[in-house]
Amino acid sequence: MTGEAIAFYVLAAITLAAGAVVATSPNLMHSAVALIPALLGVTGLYVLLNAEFVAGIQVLIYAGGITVLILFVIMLTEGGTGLRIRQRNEQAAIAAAVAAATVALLIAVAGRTPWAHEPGALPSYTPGAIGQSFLGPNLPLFEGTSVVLLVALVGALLIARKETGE
Amino acid sequence: MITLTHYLVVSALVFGLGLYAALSRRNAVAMLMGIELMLNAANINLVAFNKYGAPGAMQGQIFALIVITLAACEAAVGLALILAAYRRFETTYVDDLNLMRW
Amino acid sequence: MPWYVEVLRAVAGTIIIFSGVAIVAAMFGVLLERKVSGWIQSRIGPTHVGPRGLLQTVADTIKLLQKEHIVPRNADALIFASAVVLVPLAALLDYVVLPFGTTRWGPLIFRDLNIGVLYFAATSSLIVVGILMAGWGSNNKYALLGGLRSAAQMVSYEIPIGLVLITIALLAGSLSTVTIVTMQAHLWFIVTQPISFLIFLAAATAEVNRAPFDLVEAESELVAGYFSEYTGMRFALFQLGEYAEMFAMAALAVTLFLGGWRGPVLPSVVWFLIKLYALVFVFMWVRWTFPRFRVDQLLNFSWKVLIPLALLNLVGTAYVVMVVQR
Amino acid sequence: MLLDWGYVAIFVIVGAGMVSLPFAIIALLSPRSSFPHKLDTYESGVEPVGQAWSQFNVRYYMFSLIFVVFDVEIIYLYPWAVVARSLGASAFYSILVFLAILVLGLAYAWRKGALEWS
Repeated sequence: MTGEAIAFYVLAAITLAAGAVVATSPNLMHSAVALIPALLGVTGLYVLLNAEFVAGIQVLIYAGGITVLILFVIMLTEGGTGLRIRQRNEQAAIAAAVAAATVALLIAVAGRTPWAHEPGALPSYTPGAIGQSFLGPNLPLFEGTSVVLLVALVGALLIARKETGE
Repeated sequence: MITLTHYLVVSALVFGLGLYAALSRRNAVAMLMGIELMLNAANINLVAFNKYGAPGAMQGQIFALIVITLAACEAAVGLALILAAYRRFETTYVDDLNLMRW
Repeated sequence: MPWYVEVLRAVAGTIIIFSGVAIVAAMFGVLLERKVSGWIQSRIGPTHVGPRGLLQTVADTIKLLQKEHIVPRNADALIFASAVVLVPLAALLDYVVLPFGTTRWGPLIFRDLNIGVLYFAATSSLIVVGILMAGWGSNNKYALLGGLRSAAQMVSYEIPIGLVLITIALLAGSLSTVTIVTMQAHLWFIVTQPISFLIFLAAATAEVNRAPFDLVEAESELVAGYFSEYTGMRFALFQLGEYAEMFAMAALAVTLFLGGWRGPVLPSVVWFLIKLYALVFVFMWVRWTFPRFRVDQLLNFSWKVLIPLALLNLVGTAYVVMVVQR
Repeated sequence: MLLDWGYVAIFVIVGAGMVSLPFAIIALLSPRSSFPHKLDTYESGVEPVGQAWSQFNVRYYMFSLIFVVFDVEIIYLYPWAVVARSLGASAFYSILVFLAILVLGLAYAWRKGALEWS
């Protein structure tokens, strides 16, 4: 087994184990904290796929930003860990069945499709290539995201603001 | 040798976990965490396809960046909604938020 | 090289960096802090242990090792325990990309990652999560309030730091820290980017929760902030994380603005350490001179002063680099 | 390139071990007493009142919300910064538009008082 294979299996195991805690833990706070190793595991997979820039962004945005947001909201709303409250709804069994069926379908499709199995050579310096692309052919995408972010900011501020009228 | 299929299988499993969380959780924040897992699964696919499918172009990684951006927007707006709902109904459990039901 | 040699090199490098940071940053840093504060307040500081009090922190560490470690009854034991590993580890991860000097075989750095400064920003953003976990896990009002304040403060100051990093990356045309130092062969970036340097210093002070931005552990209001409930060695680990992060920020400032290891006559590592300690001294000087900000002043300072200033500076730099210099 | 990250992986593993090392030492050295109040939550020596896990002001959330949006904006500047030198004037104006939209967001938040600690 090569080092890459060992790293892959370890990272996949971390991601999946932490993901399972996120999905099933009755303690909301534990779910949110388990999100961090899950995201870091995915980061490791990106690195294995030579996407180191995306990996850096993943840690910066997901682990350092979105998780903080989620932790804040749990602290703001629950006032506890949610342990006293039932966390799963009546559809849990159906949900499990649906999720299992989806996974089976995806794996079956992935297994049967004849992929080109040869990994190609990525540009040696990914941030540079991404920058070239963003300011070249993907310029509308680049400007578009900033508009999307502006809209999201305005919307979120409007919603989260304390209504003073009531 | 790790092939594309390995990554796709992991991604499918992460997606399944996320889907299960999104469907079975009562708490809106926990559902949101499930959605984040699903988005991550999609991202693994995008980056893996970039390496194995079209290594010359960077489209896969760029798409992953866009997905991360949208995930951040979704979290910001979604959590703001949850907070607003909490302020009004004092609960974040989606089946208690049943004002629209008749 | 065969793989086991690489593994051995990595393990050895890690051990050297960890013990180096623990001794140079945490132990000597704490002592220096006490000496400097004593000097500023016209006291003499610790004198009893060892020659001129040099062994004071060693004695403190031995004392802390003998303390019982207590997990409060109401705490969330799992989160409580993992936070104490996450914070120092995240702080120490910064050191992977910091170049300490240069040798005949190339720069003295653990690994020159090509996303260098982005990696630094990413790992230090993990500290916020660790602090929130510590605050929540303790189930203590002071700790939780300290953790929340700290998180709000640290995230606010991450933005100006990010903007400064981008400005420097723009000048150097690279994210790699070694390349950034190489680009300063003729002119240190502090000369061309004095505003960036000041923004970085201010934001770094806030990012590591030091006075005048130390609301997080305002002793008079919040006891010790997010680590109120941590005892003995766990407390020491948080201190290690804090000092490691402070030294990492100072080292990054040296790398970005002060030409890294460059300097005449003396060996490169010595130059690096001189610059590093000069900046650390500035941090300490500021801490013992200025009074504490109020929380609203603190956040205003970041969002209404530093960020607009950093943005303007970035646009100006971009104009010079992309339009004038072409 | 993977070699670089292999080093980082070893740094994390060995580092986590070294950070946990003190715990092994305290397990051997530290005293244990069974005084019950020792495990109480610290509240300046008074009996703790209620749980700490209660609700907090929404303003903490507001700041982290603005932070996440800006953080995401910033990540797009990293790839630009790396290649800026080779791009030239037209790319400068496209980045100017990008930054202008960012400033618009900041101005909106400022105007709406989302940057006030009230």
